[in-house]
Amino acid sequence: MAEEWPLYRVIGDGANHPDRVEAEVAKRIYAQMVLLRTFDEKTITLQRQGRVGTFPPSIGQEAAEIGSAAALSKDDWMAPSYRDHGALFMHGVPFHHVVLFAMGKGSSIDGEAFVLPSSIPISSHLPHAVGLAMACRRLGEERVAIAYFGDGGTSEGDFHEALNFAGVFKAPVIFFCQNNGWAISVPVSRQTATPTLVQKSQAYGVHGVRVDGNDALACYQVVAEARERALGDGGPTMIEALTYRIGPHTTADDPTRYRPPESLAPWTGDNDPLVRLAQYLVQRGVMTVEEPPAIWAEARQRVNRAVEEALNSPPVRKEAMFDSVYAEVPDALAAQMEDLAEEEAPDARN
Amino acid sequence: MAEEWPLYRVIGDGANHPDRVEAEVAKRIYAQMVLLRTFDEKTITLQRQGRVGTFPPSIGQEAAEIGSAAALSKDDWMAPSYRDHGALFMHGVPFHHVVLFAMGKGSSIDGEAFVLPSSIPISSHLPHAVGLAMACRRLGEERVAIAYFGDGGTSEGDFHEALNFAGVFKAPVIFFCQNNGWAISVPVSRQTATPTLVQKSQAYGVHGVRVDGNDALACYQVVAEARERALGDGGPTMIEALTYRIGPHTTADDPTRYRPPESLAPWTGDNDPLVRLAQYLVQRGVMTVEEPPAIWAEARQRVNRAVEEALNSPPVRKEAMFDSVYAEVPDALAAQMEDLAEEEAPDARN
Amino acid sequence: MPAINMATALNQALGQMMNTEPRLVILGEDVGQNGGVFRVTAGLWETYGAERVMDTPLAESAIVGSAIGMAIGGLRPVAEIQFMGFLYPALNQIFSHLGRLGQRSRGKFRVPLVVRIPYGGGIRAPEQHADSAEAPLVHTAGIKVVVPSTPYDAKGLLVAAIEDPDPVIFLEPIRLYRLGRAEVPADLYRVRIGPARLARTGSDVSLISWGAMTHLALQTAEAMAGDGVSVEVVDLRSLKPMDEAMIAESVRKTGRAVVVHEAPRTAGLGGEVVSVIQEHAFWWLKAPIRRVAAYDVPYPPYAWEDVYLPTPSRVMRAIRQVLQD
Amino acid sequence: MPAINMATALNQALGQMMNTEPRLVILGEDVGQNGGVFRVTAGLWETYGAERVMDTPLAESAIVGSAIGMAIGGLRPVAEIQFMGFLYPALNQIFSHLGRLGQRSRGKFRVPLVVRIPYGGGIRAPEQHADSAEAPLVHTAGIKVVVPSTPYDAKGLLVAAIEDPDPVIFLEPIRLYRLGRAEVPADLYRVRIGPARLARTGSDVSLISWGAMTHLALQTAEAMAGDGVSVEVVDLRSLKPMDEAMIAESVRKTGRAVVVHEAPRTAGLGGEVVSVIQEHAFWWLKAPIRRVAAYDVPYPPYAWEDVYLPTPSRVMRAIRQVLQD
Ligand SMILES: Cc1ncc(C[n+]2csc(CCOP(=O)(O)OP(=O)(O)O)c2C)c(N)n1
Ligand SMILES: Cc1ncc(C[n+]2csc(CCOP(=O)(O)OP(=O)(O)O)c2C)c(N)n1
Ligand SMILES: [Mg+2]
Ligand SMILES: [Mg+2]
Repeated sequence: MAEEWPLYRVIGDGANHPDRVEAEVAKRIYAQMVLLRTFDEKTITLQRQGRVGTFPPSIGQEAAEIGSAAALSKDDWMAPSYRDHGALFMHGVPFHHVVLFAMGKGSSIDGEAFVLPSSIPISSHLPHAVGLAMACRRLGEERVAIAYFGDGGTSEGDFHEALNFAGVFKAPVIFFCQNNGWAISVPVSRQTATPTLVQKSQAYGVHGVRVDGNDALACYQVVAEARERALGDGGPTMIEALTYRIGPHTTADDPTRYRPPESLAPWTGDNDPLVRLAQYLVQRGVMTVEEPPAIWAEARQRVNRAVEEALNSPPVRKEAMFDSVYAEVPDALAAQMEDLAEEEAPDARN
Repeated sequence: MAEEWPLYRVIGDGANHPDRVEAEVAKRIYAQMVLLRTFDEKTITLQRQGRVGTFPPSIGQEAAEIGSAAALSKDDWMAPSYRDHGALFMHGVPFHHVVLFAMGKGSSIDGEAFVLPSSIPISSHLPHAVGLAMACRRLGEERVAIAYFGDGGTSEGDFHEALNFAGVFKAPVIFFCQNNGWAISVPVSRQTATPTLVQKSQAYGVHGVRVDGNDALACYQVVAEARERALGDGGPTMIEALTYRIGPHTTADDPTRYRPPESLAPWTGDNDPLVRLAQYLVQRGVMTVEEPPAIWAEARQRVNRAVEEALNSPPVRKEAMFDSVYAEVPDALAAQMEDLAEEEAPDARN
Repeated sequence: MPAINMATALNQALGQMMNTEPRLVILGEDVGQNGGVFRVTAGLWETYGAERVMDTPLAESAIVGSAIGMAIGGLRPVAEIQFMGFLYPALNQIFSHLGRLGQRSRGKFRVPLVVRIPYGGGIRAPEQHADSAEAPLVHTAGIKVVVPSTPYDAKGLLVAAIEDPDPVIFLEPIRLYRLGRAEVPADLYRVRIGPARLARTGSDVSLISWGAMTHLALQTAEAMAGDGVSVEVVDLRSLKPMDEAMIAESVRKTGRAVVVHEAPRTAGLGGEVVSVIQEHAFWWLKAPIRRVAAYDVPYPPYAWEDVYLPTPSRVMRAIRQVLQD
Repeated sequence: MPAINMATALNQALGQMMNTEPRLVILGEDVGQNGGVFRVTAGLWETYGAERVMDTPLAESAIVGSAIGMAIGGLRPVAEIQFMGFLYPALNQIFSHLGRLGQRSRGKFRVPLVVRIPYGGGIRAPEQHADSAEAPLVHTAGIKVVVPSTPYDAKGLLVAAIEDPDPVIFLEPIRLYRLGRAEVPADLYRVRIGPARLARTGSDVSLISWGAMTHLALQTAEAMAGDGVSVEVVDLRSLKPMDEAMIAESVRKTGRAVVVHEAPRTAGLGGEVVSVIQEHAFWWLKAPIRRVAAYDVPYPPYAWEDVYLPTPSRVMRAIRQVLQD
């Protein structure tokens, strides 16, 4: 079955699809991948210092995160999971809001971006993406919706119901599954008895594509193609991006309990998605060997600036948790706000 | 895709599998199918007379119901849906309890049979069957579990989660899906975008079989084979039995609202599962043309007797609704039983 | 004004709103050509087509979940769940998302979704077709929950629910769909979500109820009037937000209260009503408040239904008790 | 007796029961090699193997649903749901089946299943990892619901839950897993499901709570003792069945009561407790009962957690209020 689903590849030895990514776009993807890696590493440090809460890094998954999101139009709807910080800022969420979110100060979706608040319950946002896509079509808008989720997410009932709905209604939606090998401590081989995840698309009459998730340009291209399919009324696409979670599930997780460090080898070094893309871009002649260090330095600066901005942001107003629960505050809730106001406690902690 | 899943057939023109059903068994299957048809018709009448509540007949599906259940061992676990009265009594539930159940007087599972109470929420019993099967294996028992459900049932999240679990744990379980063309008013073509239901098995590494659901002997054989597979540690099987709901969804349903009477043509007359089996058995020489009338008469007698017994059964004891909610009645519940006892209302109505 | 039953009133509300609000779409199981198992969407598919009246696959989580997406994406979806007991597969969408998206998006997104649910028992339905799970819904922050008990309120509340910028769970007492007719304006009108309805004035005891139990309450009140007991009946109508002021006012007047609901007693919504009374009318109370509810056992097969649900005699006993206390 | 924390006490109960009860199996997400995200099943996979300590696919409905099947099939399953908020996809199994199968099978089948669920807030967890949804569970007929607040009760109640012939939802306050140690017998023992625990005796007011709020209650009681206020603390411990007798007895003594819980106030379990007091101790009440609960908004991101959940100052204010009333 796995043979029926060859990995879509653009860069490196096994390339089986021509590179159709413009040089400018490819470079932007690389820079954003560097930014994401830098952000993750910085946030892990902040977490260790107790300045942000539990954090799920996406180290190792930058190609999938950024490559895929880069192929979207700014108008497309995105329904991300908790790990998709890269996709968030790639899709227009102001960078420092992503940091604020990691600090427990609120939603990940400020700004103008068409991004839902990151979904915490696994796969429960997939039906939202289907509904958004159906709304776009009904309203005659030239937009698609994309949902991000993991390998573990394919086991939930909502995955099934969402893909089946998408198939039946031919919704212009993209299901982007990052198969990073693990759902916390459970390897994908114990998540499902099938050799691939993408083959599940066949249960729904949904187009399926399996892509090298560490090949940023391939990730870009499969999403671009899925968008066109969706906009051309060709229906939904499920993409399985094969990648690897290099780091812990979250900063609260200790992966040495369940996997040997050797398991990282095939996914790091020359196979690190950042290294792969950099080498390829240099080889293709769109980037010089001098550029990456500058890009890294710039990323560090941006991250530090954003972190500083976030750390210096004022404490949250305690009443803000009541804001926008309803369009209009009902009486009983207003009484509770008064009760809160009586609290002598200072504003909520950071 | 449909071509990849040819219909397993034993009787009639398109037969593609040899008949391996013993003559005695085949005759018993026929007699029970007649009993089921007779029961359904009688119960519809009783419903019209206001003597039983809403009733879901399985007219047209007798081959699938009875053929499949006939292949089980009495020790196997059965998790039926609301429509599977035939499978119930075939698996050992005393016939008159099935009638009592239709009369709203209680559970469908009295007697010694290894049958769960019929599941009402669609597909929610599929995980139970998986767990039962896992328990059998863990306890070293030579038993399998079977779950009955419909085409609509394949859209629920629980279908997905159950089949995925079964695949991962290689549970000795059989998923028997009666594709009767309709989920109330929704045709299977709007239930899913796939041409078959059985192909969904591929999403789970579960063995899949598509059977002519109006061929009782084929239904028998595919279940017998699935049992052997399960007991031989070959894992779960999903069976799609292609049949048709000749009657209304329930006695509360009016199918003329959503389907033309002509749609019945391919499934009735010579294609009626009872007619098909009778003709074949006569042709095979295991039944004479004189036998069917006697079998029908005997069925009518049994049904009338059971109905009489059920109608004459005493009214339910009102306290019985408290029975066996817990192994031991908690204090607060005991107080409520006393409150009920104070009620001057007569015992609950029939 | 023509006299119509509740099912027709709801059908009218939907049809008229479909007509005036082009963003309105309906989705659910059998809501299209079949017009819904209770015929509440009858005729809409014929008029507005399958693009706006969508028969969905049999999957409640996706019905509510996709409708959340549609609502955020600019539509005005009205989702139907076929029976209250079949909302349970969708509870993750309700508990995890429906009421949280406003706060979680800091007001950037609102979810103007209506989920219609036939609700409650009393019609000899098959097992698990008669649940009353309002309490868990009312416990859920960020949503609204309403339940009409008259054709007039049914139409007016449904229009208000569809126009509400926030998610509304709309419970429809199955027993009342076709129980009697009442005059209902032919035009569109709104019944505000929040205020309760004083269904009957009285001075000796306050009966507080909602849905089909309001009929039981009124029936009991009528019966007891003959015995010289004056019963006031408050029909909550909006369960969340709840009209605490009217509840308090009524009990301050009567000094005695009985709450009636169809759901099992323990941790049912009756406890909330008791607490509200306690907090706002304690000093006026002349006797402990009583709850009349279904027993704390699973909803039994219908042969038991009449004694499982509150009966007139249990409500009367409770009233006599609070009068004697 | 060694002093251990609640997580260790639970781990001990599971290990010792695995040892004595061969039909016991454990299933859930990450319960195997990883030992559970809170390490409550640590070491069991190593000792008892993957056949008895089963890492499952990420699917809560199938976890609870298959465990129901296992329980009927003769095993003694203990299922773990990773966080309370992730029980929601399994609520259909709980509401539709778990508590109904005894009655629906007329006692032919019992479902001796334990569902363990880390529960509640207070540890700066990510969004939606801190819910307290006990009320809907307690509303469900046919199941039991317990929540320990000490290591001793944790071990004893878990053993009792595993041995119980009926389904038990076992809530584990996340905040208490590692909050302090207490002496716990090394051997197996049981704490009966049902009776509450008188956590502190007092005479002026009864504080009724469960889970992590019991610590808040005790802390507040201690602080107010300095002001000469004598606070009695009842730790419910078993939410269903609930120890109505002890609640009544305490309030009959003190004449005043405050209920504290982490879940949102409206339709929370506080209403049930208020009703129980009302029904059994009305004539002893000197003031309205007060509820201190989370506000009726979705559980906010953790920057707000400290003011969202009941604080010592809110509990004190409520106590002062009932004393003044
Ligand atoms: C419904 C639900 N169940 C459990 C969890 C706890 N949980 C958080 S992440 C995770 C593993 C997810 O794995 P996967 O889908 O592969 O995504 P990844 O974390 O690898 O990106 C689990 C079990 C959850 N968030 N939601
Ligand atoms: C979870 C759930 N949703 C909705 C229903 C209402 N309902 C009862 S039967 C049915 C259609 C089922 O169709 P199918 O699965 O094909 O089985 P069939 O009735 O054809 O045997 C529906 C929607 C239900 N029982 N459970
Ligand atoms: Mg993963
Ligand atoms: Mg069907």
